[in-house]
Formats: sequence, structure tokens, C-alpha cells
Amino acid sequence: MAFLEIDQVTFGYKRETPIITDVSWKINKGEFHSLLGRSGCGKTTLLKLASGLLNPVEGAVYLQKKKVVKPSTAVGFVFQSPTLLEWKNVIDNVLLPITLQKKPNKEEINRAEYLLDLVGLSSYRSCYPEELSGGQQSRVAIARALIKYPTLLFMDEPFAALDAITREELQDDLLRLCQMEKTSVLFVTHDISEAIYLSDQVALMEAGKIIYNLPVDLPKHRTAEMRYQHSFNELCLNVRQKMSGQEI
Amino acid sequence: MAFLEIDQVTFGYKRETPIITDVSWKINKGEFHSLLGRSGCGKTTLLKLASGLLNPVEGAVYLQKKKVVKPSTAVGFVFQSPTLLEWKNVIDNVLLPITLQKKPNKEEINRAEYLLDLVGLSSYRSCYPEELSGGQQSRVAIARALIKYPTLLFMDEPFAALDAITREELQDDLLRLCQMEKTSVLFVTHDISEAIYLSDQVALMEAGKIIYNLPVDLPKHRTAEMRYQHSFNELCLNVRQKMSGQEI
Amino acid sequence: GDESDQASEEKGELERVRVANWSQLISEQTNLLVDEEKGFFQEHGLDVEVIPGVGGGDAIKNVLTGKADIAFTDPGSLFFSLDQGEKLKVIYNIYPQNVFNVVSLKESNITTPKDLKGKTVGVYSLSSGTRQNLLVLLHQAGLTEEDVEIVETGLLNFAPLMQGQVDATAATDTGLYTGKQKGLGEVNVMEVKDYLNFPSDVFVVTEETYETKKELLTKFLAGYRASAAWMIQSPEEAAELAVEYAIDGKNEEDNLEIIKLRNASSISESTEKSGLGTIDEEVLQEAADTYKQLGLIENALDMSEVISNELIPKE
Amino acid sequence: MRNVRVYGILLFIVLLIVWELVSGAMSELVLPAPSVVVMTLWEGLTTGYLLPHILRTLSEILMGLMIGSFLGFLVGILMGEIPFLRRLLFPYVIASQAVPKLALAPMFILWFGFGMTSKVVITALICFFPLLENTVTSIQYTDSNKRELFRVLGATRWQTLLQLKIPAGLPGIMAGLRVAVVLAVVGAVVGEFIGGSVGLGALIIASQGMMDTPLMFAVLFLLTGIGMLLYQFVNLSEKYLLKRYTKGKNQ
Amino acid sequence: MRNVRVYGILLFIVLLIVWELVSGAMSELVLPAPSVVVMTLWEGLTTGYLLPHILRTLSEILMGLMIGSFLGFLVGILMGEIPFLRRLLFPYVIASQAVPKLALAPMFILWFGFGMTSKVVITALICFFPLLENTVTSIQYTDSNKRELFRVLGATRWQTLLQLKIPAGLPGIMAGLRVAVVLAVVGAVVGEFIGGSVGLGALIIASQGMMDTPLMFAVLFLLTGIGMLLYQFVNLSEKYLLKRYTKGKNQ
Ligand SMILES: Nc1ncnc2c1ncn2[C@@H]1O[C@H](COP(=O)(O)OP(=O)(O)OP(=O)(O)O)[C@@H](O)[C@H]1O
Ligand SMILES: Nc1ncnc2c1ncn2[C@@H]1O[C@H](COP(=O)(O)OP(=O)(O)OP(=O)(O)O)[C@@H](O)[C@H]1O
Ligand SMILES: Cc1ncc(C[n+]2csc(CCO)c2C)c(N)n1
Ligand SMILES: [Mg+2]
Ligand SMILES: [Mg+2]
Repeated sequence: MAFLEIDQVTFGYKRETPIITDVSWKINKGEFHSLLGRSGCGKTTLLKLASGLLNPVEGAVYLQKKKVVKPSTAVGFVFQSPTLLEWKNVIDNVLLPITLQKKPNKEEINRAEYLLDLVGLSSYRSCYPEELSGGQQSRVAIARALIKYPTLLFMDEPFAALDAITREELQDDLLRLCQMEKTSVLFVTHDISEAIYLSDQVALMEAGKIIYNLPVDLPKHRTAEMRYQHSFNELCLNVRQKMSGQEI
Repeated sequence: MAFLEIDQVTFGYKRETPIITDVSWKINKGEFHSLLGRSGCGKTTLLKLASGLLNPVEGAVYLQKKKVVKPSTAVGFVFQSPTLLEWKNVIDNVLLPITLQKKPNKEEINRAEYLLDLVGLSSYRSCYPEELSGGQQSRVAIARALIKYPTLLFMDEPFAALDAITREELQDDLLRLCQMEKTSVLFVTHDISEAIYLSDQVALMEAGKIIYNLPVDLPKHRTAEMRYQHSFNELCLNVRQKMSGQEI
Repeated sequence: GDESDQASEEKGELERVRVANWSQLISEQTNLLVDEEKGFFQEHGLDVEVIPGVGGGDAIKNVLTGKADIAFTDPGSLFFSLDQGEKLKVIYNIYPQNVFNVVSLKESNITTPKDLKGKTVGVYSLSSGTRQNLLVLLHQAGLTEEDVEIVETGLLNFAPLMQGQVDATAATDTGLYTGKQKGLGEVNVMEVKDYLNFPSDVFVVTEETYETKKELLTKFLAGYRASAAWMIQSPEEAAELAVEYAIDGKNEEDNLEIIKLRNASSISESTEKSGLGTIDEEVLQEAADTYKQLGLIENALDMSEVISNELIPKE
Repeated sequence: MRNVRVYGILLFIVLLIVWELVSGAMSELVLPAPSVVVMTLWEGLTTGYLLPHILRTLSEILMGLMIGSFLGFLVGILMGEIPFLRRLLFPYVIASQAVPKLALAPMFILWFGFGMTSKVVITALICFFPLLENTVTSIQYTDSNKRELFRVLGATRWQTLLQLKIPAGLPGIMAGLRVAVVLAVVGAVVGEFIGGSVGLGALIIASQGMMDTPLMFAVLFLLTGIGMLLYQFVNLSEKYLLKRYTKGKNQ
Repeated sequence: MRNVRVYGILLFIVLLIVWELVSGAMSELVLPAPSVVVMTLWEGLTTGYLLPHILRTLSEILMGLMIGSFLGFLVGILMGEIPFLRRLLFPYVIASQAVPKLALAPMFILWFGFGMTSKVVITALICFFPLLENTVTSIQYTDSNKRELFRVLGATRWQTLLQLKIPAGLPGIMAGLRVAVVLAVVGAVVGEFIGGSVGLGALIIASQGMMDTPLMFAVLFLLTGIGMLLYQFVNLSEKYLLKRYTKGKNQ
């Protein structure tokens, strides 16, 4: 069985209208998967189902062979909106997953500072969320999701509020971190090239179903140049055409 | 004097550290301008200054020759986060700018329905914001900003939460609407090609200053094919390189 | 309470007696409050603690719950409790004189109870002695509650009279004195004692206490009688002490006048004959019968079963 | 939820039994048995003896509640919106609350007479404060993004208040109303303690005077019932009003 | 803001003058002049006559407030977190509030003695409710995104409560505390009405017995002062505690 296994899951917020219908998906240990799809097709919902935030009406989700019924603490989650606590400053927001259980020790504070540095916010460590720009807030949320060395990451459009350059830097950092720590990732994005660049596999959703599944066989170590290679652009175009409903 | 004129504006949230320093900018009637820049460089702040939500410490903003001290009702604003009222349903949220003053009449309700249709949310008219996906919420916010036929639009990453296809559709719709109604727009985005595609002029911000100003001399009527033309890509690359600090 | 425990520890051997009062510790009761200074009770090996209350009913309830041994209460409250089947004993007549009255402004020309017909009369509260005694007074004149309009005026009962909101107000002798001090002008006063002179206050104990603690009660009554005699003897000294010991004893002159009034109500023909505290069975019986006729109580009460002069020390 | 009802009734019965047993060892003057109280209550209700008192107190409560909570809401809005007024008036608001109404009762009688007015005024005064305080607080803590939205829409202060601050603060305001509604019951009764011959408060005093403790407890039962009814009424109207606020509420 | 102080003092002086004039036309028994009241107050303070009463009442207020608001907060949390408890206990909470404490005097004395305990209990009972109601409400309306965040972080119920619901609900809880603090003053005084010989409440009763209205008003002034001090104290600690919540607060 795969590391994370979504098994014939069906779900609807109201009983009548299913938002997710009969979706199955597998992610192996250390793999990076992306989820693409039009706005409102059910990506966020699927992420919440996979993480145990929502429970499927039919089917089940298995994490390391165990059925998922509620979120596990070994999992990191970046929501579509940053969701910071306005009464904690930046570093405390990053440390929240730890302070929930105990006083953070030196090492954990170092980790938080390292992550803040990674997302380029070292100098904002004592600021409060309302003093940050939109993109800065989402970067804090990313750092928070990484603080506990999660074995599985769910990320819902984490880079949507970032400029192209910061975005590319963070993409590389994220890839490096995940490969180092063998983190599995399920990543939602609207940027097709981002999906291709990051992923081992890309899933395309439409109206609650996964309609296309594209394994990305680019070299495991991604470099900036790849973005301009033909094979890369080919893959992007492929997905793009699938999305707009054209057959290739 | 231009339609909107930002005149040597300086601003800081706390007195000591200016976030915007000595920025000047002009937008003529019916022009579409985009603002690009790295996360945290001051785009949102500049938009708030231009709209009168914030008042500059030095310098001034003029709208149709009149000094701006508070937001004008002839202006539409799309915030970086959707900011919908959770106790109103979708159509009522779109109609909010009107219901503030009076009961909306038939015509205005029609306009709201037209805009909802434009952003692809006709079938969600009676839903409440919490029942919408992230992208759907931002689309409602876009419809709300357009309801009163604004003569000037400020948009802060309005399409960030949208998939490529919806995004392109809305870009075309927005351009059409603005050309029809001769709306001036100041548009913040992180997507360089979006900026080029939409704008008559692109400004690049860095650390509170406008460091580069690129007039886009593509044919006024934009078409999907343009995106793949050489001149278009040239412009994108130009901006891209300016952003990463490389000289061309 | 903890405070009382501590106090008794300090005083060592003294036996504790708790008196449930119908009011706070006020200057007219100075004799009961100055044991520290005068030792009326200490002399008999007693440590007296006075428990404040709100009305005579409270005093009896405190006795019934065992929070106190002796109740300093009015006959009305006694009748009500007996009427409900409680077993109580009256052991001492504190104020044989009825101190209640009905006061009206001179210009209203109300001189007899009959004149009250159709008038608005203020009482201090529906649960107070002023109301009950007003009813007694009306009854003696053949009137009932329906013939007048009774309104509650609260403790400042003379204010509405002065403002003309009521035609008359039911009060007590000390209340009237205080009112006059505060600028109440010329008034007509009808004293209830001229119609039915039943005691104002008595010491009441439960039958159980009466049976089991006779000796203690006797000692207490001896002490109390001595204190009352002292207050009659030296009102000036009492008035001075009241400044410290009574919550309302701010003004020594007022204390003196009030103490004098109470001294006067502590004696009667029978007390002259048989000593302070003697209970007159007949008037109490008559009062009980009146209460029955007024419909205030349901059952006929036999006072002879309730009254005991036995514990009052012989002179 | 059916379980709750079952346990609720069970708990109630257990409490009644304990009370019945405890009261058996005590004088009826001090603590009457619940059976006696219920019988007294029943008798009072069937003979119609209690009816005029209930009606009187109920109308005082309702009138006082309406006036008091309306004024509390209004002054709360004024004080919430205008910091100047807040700082200017707050000493008087505190004074009106920290002073025990019972002490002022004679004044109230002098100013408002012996009739219902003085009781309604006391009730209103008591209801006033929780609503005021909660309104002031609730309309001040509105999401700053939403406030910015309203500024951009050129909303006047009045429009922002009506369409943003009040709707967004409604949960807090309703909490204030729930406190007010229960305090109103006490307010009316305390008002009747002085200067009343009709009403449940007057009945309490009268029953105390006659040492008719069962009657007093019957009245206390009634007051609890009235309080519960009013509270539930607010709760229901809140459910209706706040249908859309459940977003933040526990599922 | 300096202006406020000026206007405040001006208003106060105008009110005092009006009162002085009105009282001139009235018997001192009905409405004493403020000058007389202030003199009485001054005298009472300098001679030390008022001191033991003030100390007693103050300690009752503080103890009652501490116990009552702590319990209100605690039960509020329990009832907010556990709907079962909410539905089970709410009738008893209402009963404890709708029943006038004054009517239960003999019970209180029976259970808690006639010392300070019974007054502290009454004060606590009165403070209890506003805090309870506001806590229940405040911890229920937490932003659902934040609640989802905490679920994802695997936060236990207890952690969510402590680190999310309480901090997020603090403004509402503090509003409840502000109401409670002022009601505590009334609570202690009412407690002293039922048989006390020390304390400002007892003094009010005594002053009424002596028909010493100036003394009564002096005590009422004192109570207002105490109420204002306590309220301001809560306000200041709120400013400190809620520094970070100003996000949503008017600039
Ligand atoms: N709480 C809810 N109650 C009812 N319907 C909901 C709820 N949340 C989402 N939906 C509906 O479910 C569908 C899928 O929503 P979801 O948030 O999963 O979309 P998404 O793919 O993440 O979209 P986006 O890219 O815009 O974020 C949408 O049509 C939305 O209207
Ligand atoms: N309310 C505030 N108080 C203090 N500092 C602020 C405040 N809002 C923004 N800032 C600071 O001002 C700078 C510019 O913020 P702004 O929101 O304008 O950035 P931006 O260009 O819109 O970034 P993004 O693309 O991430 O939205 C940031 O460094 C931020 O930390
Ligand atoms: C001298 C004297 N004056 C007044 C009262 C008060 N009082 C008389 S009857 C009654 C009603 C029962 O509570 C009350 C309060 C008293 N007992 N003794
Ligand atoms: Mg989504
Ligand atoms: Mg921004």
C-alpha cells in the first residue's frame, strides 16, 4: 500500500450534491504530487479529505496503512488563506505547532528562525500579522507548516500571493527540503508550470473527479534552466490542453 | 493634469520607516496600468494611498484634479483578500455598494446578475460566502467592485486565486468592460505576462520606489494569440530581467 | 461564624448565647451591646452575641434554624410562627408598651382613626410592624384595610408625608422623634397604645431551648434585666456608649432621646409591680385575637401555653 | 439531544428529592418542602390569587426590558462610536449601576410615584448596563478588512454602523440582551419590594411579613419560570437573527 | 482627549450646581444638597467613621468578584464547550439569577452564617452571570478558519480552548468582567442589607433608620467611586491584555 492512499472517496457538503465523486489517488513516500483544476472543482475539498479535516461520505483515506479519521500531527498543512493568529508575532506564529504542546526549546527556535530566513522574513520576526503584506503572511504560513518536519505536506496554493522571483526561490527551497527529509507532498496550484516543475506526478481535476494523471519524468534534480526546455514546455502544453478540454 | 495623479508621495506606517518613498505616477482616462514588484515592496500600500484609504505623509494624490483625502464612491476596489460579508449571500454581497445607499432597483439587480454570470457564478447567487471556494470568493469580490460602473478601478491581485483558463477569460472580460466604459485601472499582479497582456503601461516597484516604467505598445485589442507572439514574450522577459536586477 | 468562635476562645470560660435581633445593632438596644464595657452578662458567665436581622420574622427564623438561641422579636412575628405550628415560648417582655403610631400633618386634621377613611396612609413596608399596627388601629375604629389606601414608603417614611404624597404615615415613637429632628413640622399623632397596648418586642425561644437550657436562659434574662435597669438609670452614659457600639449612634443627643423613649416603653404597670420583663398574658391574648379577627392569622392562639414568666429572676 | 432532556429531568427529580428530604428535617418557616411549595403554587394559580401579581410583574419586566435594553443599545452605540461621549458619560453610567436601587427606592417613589412607573424605571436601569457594555465592546471589534471595505465604498458612519458594526457585533449584543433579560426579572421584583401592593415582589414582602415561606417559594418558582421563558425567547430570536453567523459557531 | 477632561469636569460642575439648586427647594430628608453630602463624606472619612465599613465592603466585593467571576468564567467555558452541560445546567443558572437574593436572606444566613461569607456568596452569585454568558458566547464564535487550523495541528480540545478560543474571545469576556465588576458593588451592598452590622450596605440601612439622607448619599458617592475604580482597573488590565487585539478596534 502507498504512503497516502485515497480510496474511492466521495463527499458532499450537503448530502444531495457530491463535490468529490469516487476519487482514488496514491502518493508514495517522498513523492511530490500536484493537483490542478479550475476554480471550484474541489481541490481544497480533496485536500481536506486527504488530511482528515473532512471525512468522506463513501470510501476512505489511508495514511501508512491506517485509516485517516482526523488530522495527524505528523502532517503539515498550508491553507488557501494564511490564517495567522493576530495576537502572536511572526516567530510565535511559526512556533505555534510546537507551543501548542510545550515550550519550544532552543533547537526548535533555531528551526523557526531558519525557516523564517528561508521565506525571507528574518527581519520581521517580531512583527504582528497585520503589519505584514499579503505575500509575507502566506510565507509565514508556509514556515509554520514546515516547523515540525512533517512527513506529509498538504499545500493549498501556497505561492499564489508571491511574485515570480520569490516564488521560484521558494519552489527550489521547498523541493530541496522535501527531498532532504523525504517528505511526501500534495500540492494545489493554478500555475501549470509550477506543477510540472515541482511534481513527480500531476493530477487534473474537473467537477470533483480526477480526469487526467500525468507522471512527470524530468530529472529528479530540477534546475532553473529546465523551465525553458522543450520537454518541460511540452508537458505544460499537454496539461493546458487537457484542462481546456481539447484532445491532444 | 492626468485623470489620476500620484505626486511625490511618501508614506510609512510607523513614522521612522517609510514604506513608499517619493513615488509619482500618472494614469490617463481609460488607461490600464499594472504594478509589479516583489512581495512586500509596497504595492498594496501604494494602491491604498492612490485610493485615499491611506493618506500620504508627504506629497498628494489627485483624482480629476481634486486632491484625494478619502475614498471616492466612483472608485472600485478589489482587495488582496476577498472580504465578503458572511451574513449576506452572493448576490447581496455583489449589491452591497448599492444597498449601502438605497434599495437596489431592477436594473441594478440585472447588472449584478450580469456580473455574476461574467465571473461564472450565476448558479451560486444564493450561496453564502463560506460555501464558496477561495477562487469563487475572489470572483464575487471582483463583481462587487464593478457593480457601480466605476470610472477608476484599483485591483490588488484579483486573479491570484484563479486557474489559468478562468483567469484568461476574466482578463478578456475585464479589458472589454474597461474599454467599453472607459474605466481607468491600476492593477497589481505577480504574473508578468498578465501585466503585459492587460496594460498600457507597466510599473515595476522595488522597496517603495518605482524603478522601471514600461509602456506596452501592443495593439489595443488584445487576442489570445498575442500571448505567444515574440514581441509579447520580449516584453515579459524585459520586465523579468529588470525584476531580478539584471540589466538588459 | 468564624469570628464568633474566635471571640469565645478569647473569653475562655464564658458560655455563649446568641441573640437574633430584628434589626441591626441600633442605639435603642445599647444595653444589649455594651457588655464589653459593663459586663452585665459576663457577670453571669455569659458571652452574648447579637445577630443582626431584617425584621422580626428573620429573628425567629434564625432561632428555628439553630443559628441563634433567643429571638428579639415582635409579637406579630410570634403569632405568625405559632399560626404555622411552630412551638415557641415567650420568656421576657422587652417593651411592654406599644410604640407604634400614625402621624399626619396638622393641617390634615386627622385626629381619630375614623378620620383615616379614604385617606392614603404610608407604611414602612408591607411586612412591617407599621402595617400590622395600622390595621389594629383601624380595626379598633371599625375600619378595614379597604377603607384606606396603604402604600409602602420605605424607611424614609416621613418624606412622602412632608411632600404631601400621603395623608398619614404609620411609624414608631423613635421614628417620629427622628422625623421631627429632620424638619417634620406640626403633626397630629395617634398612638396605637391608646387603643390596644400590646408589647412591641419580646424574647422568644423554641420550646426545645426552653426545656433544655433553662439555666442559661435564666442567667441571660438576669443579665438583660440588669442592663435594662442600667439604661433606665443612666441614659446619658448609654447614649455616650451608643456612639461607639451602635451603628446609628452617630449623634449623642439623638441617642439620648431615643434611649429615653425606649426606657419609657420598657416599663408598664405590671413591670412596676413584678419587675422588668414581666409578661402580661391578657394583652398578648387580646392582640392574638385581634390578629385573628384581622385575618392576619388563621388559627386561634392560646397565649397561656406560650408565655412563661418562670425564667425571669425574682426581684 | 434527547438524552439531555432525560438527564435534565433526572437531575431535577434527584434535586427535588434531596430538597424534600432536607426540608423534612426543617421548619416549614425556613425551608418548605417542594411538594408544599408546588401545592401552594398550584392553589395560587387555580384560584387566580397569583394572576394579577404575575400580570403586573410581567408587564413591568417587559416594559422595563424594552426601555432599558433599547436605551442600553442606543447609548452603547453612541458611546462606542464617539469616544468623547464614552469618556464623558461613563462616570454617570457607573454611578447609575453601582448605586443599589433599593437604597434609592424612596427617591424613586418621590420622583415617579407609587405606581408602575418607578418599577419600570428601576427595571430599565438594571437592564441598561449589560446591553450598553456589550454593545460598546461588540461594535468596536470589527474586522479591520471589512472596515476598510466600507471606507472604500464611501459608506457613511451611519451606514457602516448599520450594515457592518451592528450585524458583525450581533452575537455579543445578544449575549448582553440575555443577561439583561434575566436581570430584568430581579429588577422588577426589587422595584416592587418598596412601594408596591401588587406584583410578585410585593407578594414576596407580604409573604415574608406573614412568614408564609411556602408562598414566598412559590413566587420564587414563578420568577425562575419567567426568567427561563424570557431567556429562551431571546435564544430563539437569536437563532433566527443569527442564522448566518453560525460560520464561527461550533458545529 | 484633554478636551474630554475639561468638558467632563464642566458637566460635573453644572450637574452639581443644578442639584444644589434643586435640593435648596427641598427638604434635606428628600434630597440633600451635594455640598452637605460632600461635607458628610469628608467628615466620615477624616474621623475614620467610614473606614471600617469601606474596608469591609471592599473586601467583600473583591472576594466575591474573584470567586464569582472565576466561577463564571469556568462554568462559561464548560457550558460553552459541552452543549450537554449547557442544556443541563442552564435552568439552574437562570434560577440563581432570577431569584432576588434579598428574598433568600434566611437561607444564606442558615448556610453561610451571618459573617462575611454570606455576603461574599451573594456578591459572587451576582458577578457570576455576566461573565458566564459572555464567556459562553465569546468562545463559541471563533473564526472557523482558525478552528480548522487548530484541528490540523492536532490540537486537543483543551489546547484549542486555551490557545484559540479564549484569546480570540477575550474582548467579549472582558466586557462581561466589566459588567460583573460593577454588579459586584451592588451585590456586596445587597448582601449587607440582609443583616449586617458592618459595611456600607449596613450603613445605608442604618442611615435610613436615622433618616440621615446626607449620610446615605455619602455612602452612595463612595459606592460610585468604588465602582468607577474597579471598572477603570479592569479597563487598564484589558488595555494591557488586549494590546494585540486592537487590530479590529477603532483607531
Ligand atoms: N463549506 C461549504 N459548504 C458548501 N459548499 C462548499 C463548501 N466549501 C466549498 N463548497 C463548494 O464545493 C466546491 C469545491 O470547493 P473547493 O473549495 O474544494 O474548490 P477548489 O477547487 O479549492 O477551488 P479554488 O481553486 O477556487 O480554491 C465549490 O463549488 C464550492 O462552492
Ligand atoms: N499595517 C501595517 N503596519 C506596518 N507595516 C505594514 C503594514 N502593512 C504593510 N506593512 C509593511 O509595508 C511593506 C509593504 O507592504 P504591502 O502590503 O504594500 O506590500 P505588497 O507589495 O502589497 O506585498 P504583497 O505582494 O506581499 O502583497 C511590507 O514590508 C509590510 O511589512
Ligand atoms: C421597638 C421596635 N420598633 C420597630 C420594630 C420593627 N418591627 C415591629 S413589627 C415588625 C414586623 C415583623 O418583621 C417589625 C420589623 C420592633 N420590632 N421593635
Ligand atoms: Mg481552493
Ligand atoms: Mg499586497
